[in-house]
Amino acid sequence: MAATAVGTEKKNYLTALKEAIAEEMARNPHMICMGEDIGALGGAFGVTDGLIAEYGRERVYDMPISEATIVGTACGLCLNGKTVMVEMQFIDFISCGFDQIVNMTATYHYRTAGDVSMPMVIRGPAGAYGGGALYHSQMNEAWFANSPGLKIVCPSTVYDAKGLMKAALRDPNPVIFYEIKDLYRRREIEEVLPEEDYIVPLGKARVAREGDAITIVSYGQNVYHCLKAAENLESEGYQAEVIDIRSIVPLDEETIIESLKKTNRLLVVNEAPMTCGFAGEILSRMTEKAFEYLDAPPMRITRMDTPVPWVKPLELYVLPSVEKITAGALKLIKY
Amino acid sequence: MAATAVGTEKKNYLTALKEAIAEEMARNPHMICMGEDIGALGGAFGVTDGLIAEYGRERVYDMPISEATIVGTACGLCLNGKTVMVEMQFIDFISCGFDQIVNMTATYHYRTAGDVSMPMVIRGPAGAYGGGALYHSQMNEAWFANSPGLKIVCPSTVYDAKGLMKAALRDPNPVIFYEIKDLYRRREIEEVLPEEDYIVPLGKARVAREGDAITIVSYGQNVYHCLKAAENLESEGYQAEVIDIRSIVPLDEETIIESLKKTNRLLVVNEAPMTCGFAGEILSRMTEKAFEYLDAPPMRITRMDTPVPWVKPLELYVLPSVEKITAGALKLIKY
Amino acid sequence: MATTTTDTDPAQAQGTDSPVSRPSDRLTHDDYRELLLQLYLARYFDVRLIKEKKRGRLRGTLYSSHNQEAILVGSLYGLEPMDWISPIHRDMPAFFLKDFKAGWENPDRMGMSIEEVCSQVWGKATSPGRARDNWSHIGSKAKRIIHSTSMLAGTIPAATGVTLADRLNGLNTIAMTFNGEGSTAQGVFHEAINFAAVEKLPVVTIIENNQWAYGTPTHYEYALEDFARRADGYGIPGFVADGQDVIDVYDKVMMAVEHARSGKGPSIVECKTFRAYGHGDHDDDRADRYRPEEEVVEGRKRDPLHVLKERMISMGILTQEEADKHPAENKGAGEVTDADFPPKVVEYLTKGVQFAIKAPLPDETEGAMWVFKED
Amino acid sequence: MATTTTDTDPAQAQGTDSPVSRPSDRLTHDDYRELLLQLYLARYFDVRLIKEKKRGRLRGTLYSSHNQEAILVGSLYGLEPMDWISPIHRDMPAFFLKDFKAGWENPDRMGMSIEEVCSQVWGKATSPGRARDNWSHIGSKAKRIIHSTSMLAGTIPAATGVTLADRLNGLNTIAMTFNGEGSTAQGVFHEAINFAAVEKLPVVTIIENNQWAYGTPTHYEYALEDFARRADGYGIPGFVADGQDVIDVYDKVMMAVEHARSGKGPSIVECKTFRAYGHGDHDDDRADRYRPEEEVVEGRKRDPLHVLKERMISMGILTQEEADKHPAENKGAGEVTDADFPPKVVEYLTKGVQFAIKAPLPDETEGAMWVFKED
Ligand SMILES: Cc1ncc(C[n+]2csc(CCOP(=O)(O)OP(=O)(O)O)c2C)c(N)n1
Ligand SMILES: Cc1ncc(C[n+]2csc(CCOP(=O)(O)OP(=O)(O)O)c2C)c(N)n1
Ligand SMILES: [Mg+2]
Ligand SMILES: [Mg+2]
Repeated sequence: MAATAVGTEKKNYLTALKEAIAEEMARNPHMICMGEDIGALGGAFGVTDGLIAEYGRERVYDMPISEATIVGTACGLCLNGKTVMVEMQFIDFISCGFDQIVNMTATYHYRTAGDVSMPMVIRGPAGAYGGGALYHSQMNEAWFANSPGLKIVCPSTVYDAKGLMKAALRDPNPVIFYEIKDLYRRREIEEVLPEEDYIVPLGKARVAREGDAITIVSYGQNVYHCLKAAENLESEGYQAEVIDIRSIVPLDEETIIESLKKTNRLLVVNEAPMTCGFAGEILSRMTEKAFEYLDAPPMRITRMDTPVPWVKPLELYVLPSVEKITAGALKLIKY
Repeated sequence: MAATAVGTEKKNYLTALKEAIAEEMARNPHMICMGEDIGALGGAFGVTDGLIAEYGRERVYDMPISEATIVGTACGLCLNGKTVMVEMQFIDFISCGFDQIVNMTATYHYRTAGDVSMPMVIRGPAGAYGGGALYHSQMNEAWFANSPGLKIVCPSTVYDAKGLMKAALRDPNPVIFYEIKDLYRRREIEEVLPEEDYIVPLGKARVAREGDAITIVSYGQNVYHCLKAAENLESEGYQAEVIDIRSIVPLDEETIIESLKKTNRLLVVNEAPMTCGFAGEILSRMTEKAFEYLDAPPMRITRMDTPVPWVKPLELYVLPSVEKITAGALKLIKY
Repeated sequence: MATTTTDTDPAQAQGTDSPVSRPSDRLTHDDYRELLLQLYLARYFDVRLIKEKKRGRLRGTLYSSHNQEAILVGSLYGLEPMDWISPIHRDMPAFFLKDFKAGWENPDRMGMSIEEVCSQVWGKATSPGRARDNWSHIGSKAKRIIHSTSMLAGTIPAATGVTLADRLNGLNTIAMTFNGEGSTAQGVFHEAINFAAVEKLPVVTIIENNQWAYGTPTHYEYALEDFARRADGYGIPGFVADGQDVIDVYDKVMMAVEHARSGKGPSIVECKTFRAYGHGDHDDDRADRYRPEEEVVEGRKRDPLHVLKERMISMGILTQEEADKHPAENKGAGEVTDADFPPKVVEYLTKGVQFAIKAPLPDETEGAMWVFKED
Repeated sequence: MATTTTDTDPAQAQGTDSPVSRPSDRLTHDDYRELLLQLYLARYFDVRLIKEKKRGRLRGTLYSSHNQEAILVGSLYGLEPMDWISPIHRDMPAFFLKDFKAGWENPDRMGMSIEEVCSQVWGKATSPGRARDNWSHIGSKAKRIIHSTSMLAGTIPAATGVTLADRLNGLNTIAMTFNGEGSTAQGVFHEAINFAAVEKLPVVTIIENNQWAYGTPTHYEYALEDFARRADGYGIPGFVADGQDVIDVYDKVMMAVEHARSGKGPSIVECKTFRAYGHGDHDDDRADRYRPEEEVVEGRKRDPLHVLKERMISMGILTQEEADKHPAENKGAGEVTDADFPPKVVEYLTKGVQFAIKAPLPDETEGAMWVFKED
């Protein structure tokens, strides 16, 4: 049943993820999937649709609502030679398995001086803008970025969704994979995917739009806000370069630095809370490493330091928007 | 039994914390203490020594080894009018109560539009340099700084330990309180404390040393490394200003900006992992807000992005040191 | 040390040798009529929301309590006004049914008004939480309703905390938490029940065992015949109730409540029931992927409205004619109409809905407010 | 569905009506002698480390296993080489006692060598984890020993995982986790046991119930007479063993092991014992704050070495004279000397200690290595 890309049909972000997981299951007989309701239901969003029919409970586990033990069991499986895909029904629930991730799994390779590796991908629907409120909207990648031993990924395109998922599932390290649920079925971003097997390597950014007036760095859904803002800027006569980092850990610093060499202006956009978020990390690294190229104070546009409120106007108020990005970029350009 | 400061006797950091808690217990009949082994034992380090004798199990609870439920029960107590001091036996174990902190407690005031406040202090021994290895050395404040609704504090002096603890216990918001266990009984920092009741307000930094050549910002045990580095710098003819922020959230930005106006150089030192740590947050805020005063790229010296290894040479290798700070500061000064 | 039972004999359940008497023996005919009305209210609330949702007037997910109403109604009925409750996603009616006995319109009763609940559902500024979080994540400090997060079982520790505070203040209250059987797999469930058992805290844990946790059947959730047996592992009583029978629920819950109120500590009441629809309304069309149709037909056979009416008829409290006057029972949300409900019920709910529809949205700037309390 | 017992009668424990037979009936006189030697080894390891620590040659905290050795020795004795174990802070001897039967010096045995264990204690590069984490946070993929973190009960999920992988690979192994009774209050204990019960995973949970969790007595930890009853709440067997009697431990653990090995799933074995010293060596002088002296005297009365010797004498395996030759039993770490132990035991340990002392420290730059695996 492993889906074979037809090569002409446009596919959505969800399908890309689904295909990546299904193809890796077919490719790697030691790969196991675990999560809540991922069997007969196929997961809350259908990402694991069809796997149980193909592989049965030998390799696909509907788990009790026990995030800590789902991760911990996956850790034991990895210790004993398996590769595990763990689905968090929403990435928000990762907080319930937090200790098993940051203390048990992330450090295993370190603690054992390389004896034990943890080929585990913990993935789940993430991100705001959809009215999911406090507990179905989080981007909590900063917790994990501050916990050494974890790779972190967040694709914004259909191509990257598939390629990064495959790379993550082949990586010998634990990877936290943020899927932007608002993009799962977004029509405008559908793409024709290559028929052949491909990966998008972790740690390589993508230049989503070229320009010379300002470098706007982002990932996930915010990339589209940045691209729209870039159109606004274009209508004012400025070409913004938009970089989608794709990988949070490891970060492709070179691509950003190269861009700053020509634009001399940095704006980072991120829907996670500001304080200790990854936007700040990019700012810090660039002020440390590209200070000489900066002609204006680098700026970040993030969620305010608030939870994500439920009701639309409130939600949008605290999040980055095309307007806020456009205004911020203009301020920087005119600095 | 509430200790009354004698006014001439020098006290250590541990005693300051102990007195603060005891005095607040006496002052606030609605204050409860919860934690593992905090009763007859008086806690792993003795911070709650004597409380059970004075107040009994009505107000001092030896809890089962259930960090999530300790925090969650405290949350229920706060919801119902109590003030709660929660002891984590080591701050590292906070990961086991993570969800109850970031999702339940931190957001309670927000979710209820101000109806419910959470006067809770979660405190515990923290920090590296003592051979505690991966799980008895953490500074994990960045997780909480990225989780809106929590205040975060970390005193480095005996005076501040007492004053900040009292302020935290009177604050209507949840506060994560990092006690530097390596300072608990350090003789060199003992101080005579005021006899009268005092607090050190949250959100006010302390200038630990004045200077004009560079601003070195830090907190916790690293403050002493910075002060030693400042002595090294002095011997080379440079006066470093050392700022101990004391409060991580909220951060006193003004004091840092004021300092940068005269020094034009920023070095932030922090023993937590680099990526998404609070050192980067300070860097970001200052490049955003004080870019014009910066004559050199701001720099941070942090733990490498590794866990804290056990054996001394390894541990020191990954952590900030006087040597690294001195060298970094000189590089900035000479930039 | 624990007295546990899976039996319906309360004397045995309580481990006494008093003659068989049930808490429900003390219910008057008026109580029965009130219980029936409350079942209608809970049902009508659910079908009304299903309709409003279908008409596109609501956002968020609706987790239907259809077919499970007897659990909420029977559990809440014996509580005292000052008792605490903690409902979760499938328990929306609990917010207004709490302390309903005190008078539907009584502004002082210790439950939410229907206007408040509807305001929350519609996301309006008149919601007690100003609609900052969604649907069932509502609560009230004053009315003693604990605000949940999405993280299942996450309020059980808070329930231990509020009762501990009351005990310290000299109040003999209990806290009742509602939980799906699937949620009990969370670590914090264990931690909190264990601590409540140690401290003999008056926490009554209601398990709404509707046989499914989203798409996962109970045999993948736990390995027990009767979930109530989990209580044995904590040394506390575990009761099993017929979740379709409001009187049996009342009986078992009241045993748990009396156990708690008399200082003996926590207990678990498993109410066996069946989820009528999909997990949430988004799942209605997908639930047949994992749930055989026969099971659904079987599981919906004993409508709690029907079960109570039968009881009342056999007890002579209701005539068949009266019972047939408002035949809401055994009808799906799509079939049932307002005419199937007592007018009082329809009116009450309609008032709430209309209030909510007209109520203002919160101002966008509220999004940045109340992160911290300024002192 | 579960067969549980607090009784020492194995026939009843297994719910069969076979004639009373115990797993230990199959032990030979050589087995008994080996068990006695292993008890000596565990005891000597502990007192030797206590002494080395007092002499200031060790860093970190020593959590003495004194008086609790019968649990480790009896539990490990019946395991197969390919079985997994997960020891925690108080179980240091377990690392080398695993598969000890295969020959103390056998390099292929599926346990750690004494050189490896001592290297870990001394923090040397020759430790299997190159001393990156401390003391009991050691392990070996090859030897099938799970590496723990400090977070109590945190390896039980991993134990479910390794057995699941083995099952998928067609290996009939079990995993045995060791836990203090206090650790069981952690949520993850519940989650993992519950999942193991659902999946019938061969996970044997040994509870070393030494009556204290640091400064907290059991009545503040849980509300059960016998902790083993916690198993009832999961529908799995719970056994109670006399933790001072290596043979009773062996019997109960082997019932659990056989239950697991035959595909019936997990179980819990509570071994009742008493912590001889402070929680850790830093606590030795403070433990009298919370622990009455009488309790300590009482709790240390039945030294496992003594209990086994008595058994062996009564069975004619040991003479009184032989028993008195190495009188390590009933002596505190401060009183006992090398002469109280069989020379073989002292030699074995001494070799390990000397190896460790001479071994090199890891290079400081290793601190930054192995955060990620480069592929
Ligand atoms: C910690 C956590 N994990 C996962 C979820 C997602 N989730 C929401 S409801 C649900 C199923 C709940 O089943 P059950 O407890 O039986 O309640 P029911 O919906 O059947 O009433 C799941 C998995 C969640 N809300 N919280
Ligand atoms: C999650 C967690 N919380 C707290 C601690 C601190 N701690 C270490 S050992 C211990 C007591 C353990 O008691 P028990 O499980 O009975 O084992 P024992 O020490 O008695 O063998 C505590 C509280 C910890 N290691 N992990
Ligand atoms: Mg359910
Ligand atoms: Mg113990």
